[in-house]
Amino acid sequence: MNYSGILLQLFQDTLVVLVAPLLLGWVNQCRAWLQNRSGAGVLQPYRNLVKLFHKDAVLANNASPLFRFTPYILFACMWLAASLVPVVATDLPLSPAVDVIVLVGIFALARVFISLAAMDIGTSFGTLGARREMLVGFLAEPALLMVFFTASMISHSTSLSTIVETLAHKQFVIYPSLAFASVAFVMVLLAENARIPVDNPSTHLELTMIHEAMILEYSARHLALVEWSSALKLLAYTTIGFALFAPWGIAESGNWGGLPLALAALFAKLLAAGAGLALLETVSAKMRIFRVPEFMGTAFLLAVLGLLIHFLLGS
Amino acid sequence: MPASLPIDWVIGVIGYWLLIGLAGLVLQRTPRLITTLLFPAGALGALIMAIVALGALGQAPNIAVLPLGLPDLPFHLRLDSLSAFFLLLLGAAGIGISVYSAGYFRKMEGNTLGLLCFEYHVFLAAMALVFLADDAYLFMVAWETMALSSYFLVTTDHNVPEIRRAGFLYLLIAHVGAIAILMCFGVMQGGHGDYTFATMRQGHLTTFWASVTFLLALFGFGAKAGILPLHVWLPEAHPAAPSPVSALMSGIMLKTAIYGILRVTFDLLDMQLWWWGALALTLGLVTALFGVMFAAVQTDMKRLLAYSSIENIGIILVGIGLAIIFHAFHKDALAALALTATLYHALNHAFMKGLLFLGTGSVLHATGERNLGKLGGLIHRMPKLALLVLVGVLAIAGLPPLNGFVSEWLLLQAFLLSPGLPHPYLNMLIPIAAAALALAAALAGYVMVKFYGIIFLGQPREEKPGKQVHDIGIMERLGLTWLALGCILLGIFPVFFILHIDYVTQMLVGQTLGGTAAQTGWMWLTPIQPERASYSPLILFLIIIVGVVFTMQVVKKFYHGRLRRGPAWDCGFPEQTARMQDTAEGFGQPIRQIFELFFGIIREVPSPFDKKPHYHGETRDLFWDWCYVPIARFTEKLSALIGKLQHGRIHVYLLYSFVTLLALLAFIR
Amino acid sequence: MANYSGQLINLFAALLLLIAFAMLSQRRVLSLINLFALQGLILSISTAIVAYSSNQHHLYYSAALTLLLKVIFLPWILHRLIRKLNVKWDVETLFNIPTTMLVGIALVVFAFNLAAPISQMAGTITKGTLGIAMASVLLSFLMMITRSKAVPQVIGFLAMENGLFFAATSATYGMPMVVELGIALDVLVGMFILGIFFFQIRETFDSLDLKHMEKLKEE
Amino acid sequence: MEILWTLTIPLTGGLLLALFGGRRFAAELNSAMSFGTFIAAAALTVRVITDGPITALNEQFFVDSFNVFLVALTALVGLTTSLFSRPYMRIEQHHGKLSTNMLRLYHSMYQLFTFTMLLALLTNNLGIMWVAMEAATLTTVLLVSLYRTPASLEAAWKYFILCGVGIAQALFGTILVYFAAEKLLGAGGNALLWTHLDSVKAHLEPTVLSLAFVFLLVGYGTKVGLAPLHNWLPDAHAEGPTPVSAVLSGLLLNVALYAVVRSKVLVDGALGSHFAGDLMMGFGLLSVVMASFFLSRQKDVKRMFAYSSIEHMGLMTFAFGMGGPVATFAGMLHMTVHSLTKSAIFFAVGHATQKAGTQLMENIRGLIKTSPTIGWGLAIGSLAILGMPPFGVFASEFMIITTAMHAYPWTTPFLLAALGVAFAAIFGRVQTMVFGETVDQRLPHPPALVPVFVHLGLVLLLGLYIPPYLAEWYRQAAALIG
Repeated sequence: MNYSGILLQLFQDTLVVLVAPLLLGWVNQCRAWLQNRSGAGVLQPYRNLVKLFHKDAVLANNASPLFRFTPYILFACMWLAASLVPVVATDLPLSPAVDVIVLVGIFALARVFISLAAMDIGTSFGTLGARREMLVGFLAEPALLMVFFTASMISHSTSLSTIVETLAHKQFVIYPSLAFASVAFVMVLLAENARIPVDNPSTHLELTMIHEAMILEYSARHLALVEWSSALKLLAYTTIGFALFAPWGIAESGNWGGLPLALAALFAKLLAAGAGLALLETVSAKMRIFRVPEFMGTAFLLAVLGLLIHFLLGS
Repeated sequence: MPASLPIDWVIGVIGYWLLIGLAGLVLQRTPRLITTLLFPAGALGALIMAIVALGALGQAPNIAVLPLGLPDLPFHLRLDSLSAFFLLLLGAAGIGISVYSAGYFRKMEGNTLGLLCFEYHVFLAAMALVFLADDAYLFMVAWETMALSSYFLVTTDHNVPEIRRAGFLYLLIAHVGAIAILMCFGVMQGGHGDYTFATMRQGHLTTFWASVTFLLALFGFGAKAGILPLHVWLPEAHPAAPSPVSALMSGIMLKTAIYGILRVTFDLLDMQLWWWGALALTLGLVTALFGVMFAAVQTDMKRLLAYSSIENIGIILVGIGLAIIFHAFHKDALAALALTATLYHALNHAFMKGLLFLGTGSVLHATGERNLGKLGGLIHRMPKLALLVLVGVLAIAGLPPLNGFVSEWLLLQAFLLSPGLPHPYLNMLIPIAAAALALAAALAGYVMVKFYGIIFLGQPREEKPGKQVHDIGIMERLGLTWLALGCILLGIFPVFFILHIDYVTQMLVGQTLGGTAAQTGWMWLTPIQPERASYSPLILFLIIIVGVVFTMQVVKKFYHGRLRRGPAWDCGFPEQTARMQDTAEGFGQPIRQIFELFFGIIREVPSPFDKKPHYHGETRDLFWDWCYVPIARFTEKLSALIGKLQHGRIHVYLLYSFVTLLALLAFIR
Repeated sequence: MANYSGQLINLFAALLLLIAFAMLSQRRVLSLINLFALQGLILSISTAIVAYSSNQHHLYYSAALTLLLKVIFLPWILHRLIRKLNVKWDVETLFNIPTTMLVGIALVVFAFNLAAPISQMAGTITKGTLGIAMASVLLSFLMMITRSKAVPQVIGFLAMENGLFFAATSATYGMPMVVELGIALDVLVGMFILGIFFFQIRETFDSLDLKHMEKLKEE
Repeated sequence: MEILWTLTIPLTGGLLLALFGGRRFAAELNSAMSFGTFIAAAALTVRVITDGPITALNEQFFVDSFNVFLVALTALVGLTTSLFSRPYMRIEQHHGKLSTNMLRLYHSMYQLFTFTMLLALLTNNLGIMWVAMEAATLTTVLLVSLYRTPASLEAAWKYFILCGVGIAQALFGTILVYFAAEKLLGAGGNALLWTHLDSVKAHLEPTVLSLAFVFLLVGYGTKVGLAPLHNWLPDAHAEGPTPVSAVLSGLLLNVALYAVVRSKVLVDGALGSHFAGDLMMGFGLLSVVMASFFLSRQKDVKRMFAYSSIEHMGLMTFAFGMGGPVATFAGMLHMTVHSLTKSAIFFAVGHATQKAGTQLMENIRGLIKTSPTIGWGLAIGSLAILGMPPFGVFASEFMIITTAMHAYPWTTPFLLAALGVAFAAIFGRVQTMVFGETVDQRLPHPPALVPVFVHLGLVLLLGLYIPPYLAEWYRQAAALIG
């Protein structure tokens, strides 16, 4: 427990919290450009948050404490998740506390809470959204776990830091299993972050919406926290993706020298990833809700295949 | 002073329970006394049991012989680490359940209550004896007494035909299983009627007979544990029983079967073959997936929990399977890991499922409804209950930082560390198994959201006029709190408990986990090495707390905090009634759709022109049609055939004797 | 004299078997009873001969007993019964007579080679008779199976008793006296009870046909 | 001396009751006589325990540890059944099913039946044993047809003819034994005395003995109720008065099995092979399986329990067939607990049928509601007879099954299936009779349920704790039987 480590941890925590909306903004901006609209600008999410924080909160009459409490838990979980991923540096003091399986667990925790909150008011849309969210979740979770397993089979470890170090700092090897895993991971990412083709964050069309249906009843600060945590979630997933499939440039524990490089690498990757995500969303169309299980099932299958291939070809 | 031996204490507690039971029969006139006195007294016994068992863990096995039983075979009792662990489970969970019962049975009338008190405590005592038995006869006696007492508990309300049917099914399957266990002991016995476990440990069997023994044990104990396809009694019997009884059965009694499997496989048999493990693993996975799938489509809250018990038993069996495989390949460290996960999950399940069943009991008491479709919004009426049940729900959904997650984490670690088994198929099987396990765990989350969301959240789906719903009483709250506390502590301080489980793994596979698990301090759970995998629930818990508090503070600081109440917005939908919420069927619909071919689905959908539209949907358990109905038909056919022999004509009867005589005479020539 | 007596016994044994066959083929109840009486007579005579030839005095008693019981008393009772119940009809058999005869012959063969090794070691002057005894037992068993009315069945039962008795005397110079008495007592009481039965059956079903008594069965 | 008392008391009782059997005090007299018999039997038992096997009346009677426990059991069950029959018969009379003469017949025959049972057990002479067995049939056959209903007549007729024919085969077997024995022991009485036969059994002629055993097995086996010779049994049990059913399946079957086992000992000695044992195992297994399948389609409660008796007799025969200390021990224990439990069940069933006014099970409902003692008696008794611990039946089944699994594994699947089916059959029906709602009238006389719970208490005791002297008995007997 050296001070530099703690400092680095704090630095990363603040970093992720601040950067998260930016990534969201960047993705939306890219989408706007791709659909040749001018777009609201990269900073729009921040403006939204500020606006929401200034509004009066309106709570449904029969909202229980659980409903009010949930946004904070959500925010805490996502923040924790994002700050535990080696975004800029590995071997942070907190990283041994949590390995990939726990990470999946944290996401599940957040999901369960938001779904419960959605059911709390007892509106038709809320329960509908909760059901769909859980549907997506119970298929996405094992797929994500399998992706992690593939990586940890390679690095004989479930702690992200070790994974990153083995993948980044050993000589470069091509793992075909990782290829499968990466595809699966992207699909999971799309589903979990309520992106097209699984969900559309920017409509309130009751036939299709999942995430939006759950948070319909939230307003003002609660809504702000929810939005923010979904931004954090997106960031967390993206950085996990980097850690697994593009771990280059992440700094060793506690050497500040590597930090600027790491930051540069991070932002570069984020730019690329955001653009890629936007591209994906633009070229693909929203699918029927009934098709979602098939989509997720494919992801799950791919992940398991990756694992099997790892066993077949050996590590 | 010999009485200081732990085993004497345990025997004392058993006797004490039996006395309480008899007292219950005596005090039938005064039900108040039974609830206010006897059940708390039983809880006290459970407490002593738990403490003694905790102390006995890791001590040298101590033995007692009672002058009862068969002439050549007095009752042998033995308290070793394995028994001690399960006795601890029994005691710890029993405390909460007994305290709760003290409140729950308040309104029952005298003679039924006295009888119930008797059966209840006999049930407890029988389970304790099962863990303690050291010879086949005592084991079987305790085993069947357990089945019998629980049968009478299940049929407490025997005027309902369904309940009678459930009890019959339960006892029948239990009895057939018991006969299988009997045979398994028959194989292992030393001959000349020597049925002590001691001789069985000495005895050496050929591979074939060892396998026969294992399969018989798996069948026999599986019938009690509810392993596929012997699970059918479970979703019938658990809802039928009064809720504390369901809690006992699901939380503790199912574990006696696990205990039996472990005892026979690792202690009595002197060899383990890898394919036993593979078999157990596959069975466990199928059971787990099947259980959770069916749980997701249930509309009766206690049935839902019963199916979830099937799932958890499946998970436990998976752990046992892994342990057998590893042990068969002499990877004892991994075997210890898998076994620890198994035992830990057993302990967790006792707490979580006890908590949830008791919770449903309170809901039942308050609303008189078991059907999810008629519940809802109880979080406003019974906030305390809602909070306590929420803990159980999160725990059984396998979410960090609660206890359900710890055991699943350990189990997944065991899977991850498994490669390099000298058997290619196994290496293929194991990742798939891991995937299936992950799927089951994730589905458990779905199920639990359904369970909690539909019972406690939203608006009441059916208002019962004049039915005043009130929150739980003090005794109920105490019992539930104890169990909830258990869930939290087990979740946050796993290392402490694992250090105790080590004695068991040491005894069964000669390896421990704690040594490595606690290597970097009691806060960190590291199965093998810190850089391979580590998990610190406490820190996680603290961070989340800190995160929440910090966020709240910040928000409070920078935010004006104005708050208005209003009607729900719901996309500006004009008017909305409670009937518009998702029903239990609705919530289960996606699962029904995805796994359609596993369910026997019967639906009657009203036509648009119905005056009184009526929807009826039900999902049947296909195993009825696959195994049980055919067996029943076959038996009927056969008995019809044999019945023809009793023909009624005396000449035919004479002919039988005549032919028999001639046949025998011809036979001896 | 001894050898003559031996031959005589064998002769009577043969007669016994012959009567057994006759009963098997007989249709009329009255003549069945007479045959039964005849059988008893032959039995007692042969017993007497055995007693004489191997001066076993208690055999005289049992001969006398047989004479009393099976030649005089039982037939008398039977006669009275059928007069009271006036059942003089023909006994229709379940299988037709020739088949029964064939089966009977097969039985005799079977019984003989079953008894062959044993009769070698028989210490008595009446070697071959054990087989005959067994054969007559089996034949009366067959008769009980084939008769559809109550009275003939009982007669078959008594005939079986005769066969057994013959086996006892011929193979072993008779059982101990006390046993003989006991058996006789049983037969007597049994006959009484049967008599009671006939009347009860008669008044309940107003017929002695056994096809009325096929109600108790698994349906 | 005690032997004489044990025999004379029931005999005189029979004669007395033949005179006064119709009077009002007849039932009490009956019980008193049975009580006297029980006392005498108890004294005899004590005597035998203290100074070993005894013979009496120049060896005509012989008591060893094998038959003495059966004597005690017979006397005990005889006593309790007489106690039960007192109110039962009163109620029957009250229902107008019985005339005074019938009652007289019943009482005197009851005593004579006890006498024949005890004679068959106590005598040392195989011939007398045969006579007693036949006499047992004769005494009970009129009891079976006591009600004079067509069904009861039919049952009695079948009982008489089948058992008579069977027993005739047994006589042939006895003659063959005598035939084989007289060469060694000389003509005259001694050649049929069990003690003498037992001493020379090694030298008996094997071929004759094996032939004899076939006849004896078929003969006495018919009375034991071994499939496929069992057909008289369910009819007789179902149609006779319930006390008679109780003693039939509680005592008669035991005594018949006793006869079979005695002859098995001789044959084993002569052949020195497992021939007899194999035959008995075969019959036993067949009976168990067939009975259990018959069980699953019964409508009449007494008939059902009659089949269950067949099943259990099969189990005992199987056990004795297996031989060896454990199995034989188990067989005898099973004899004891079965007759206790089964008679208790018949007591409960008797009153239950009187309450419901029918023997059809679908018309008997909710006994626990209306008369808890009868209901619980029936429920516990059935669970005990189904081999549920902690009752004694389980103890013996435990030993039988484990031994079978050890020695003859191939038999156990049949046992498993049979026991499972039997459990489903009996328990499923008993449950509906005991539980649930009902509308029933009370009985005109208070039922006597003390016997029921005395028996069940004993059975429970035997399941948890077998007194050492009893165990010692069984062990000696097992040693005798081998």
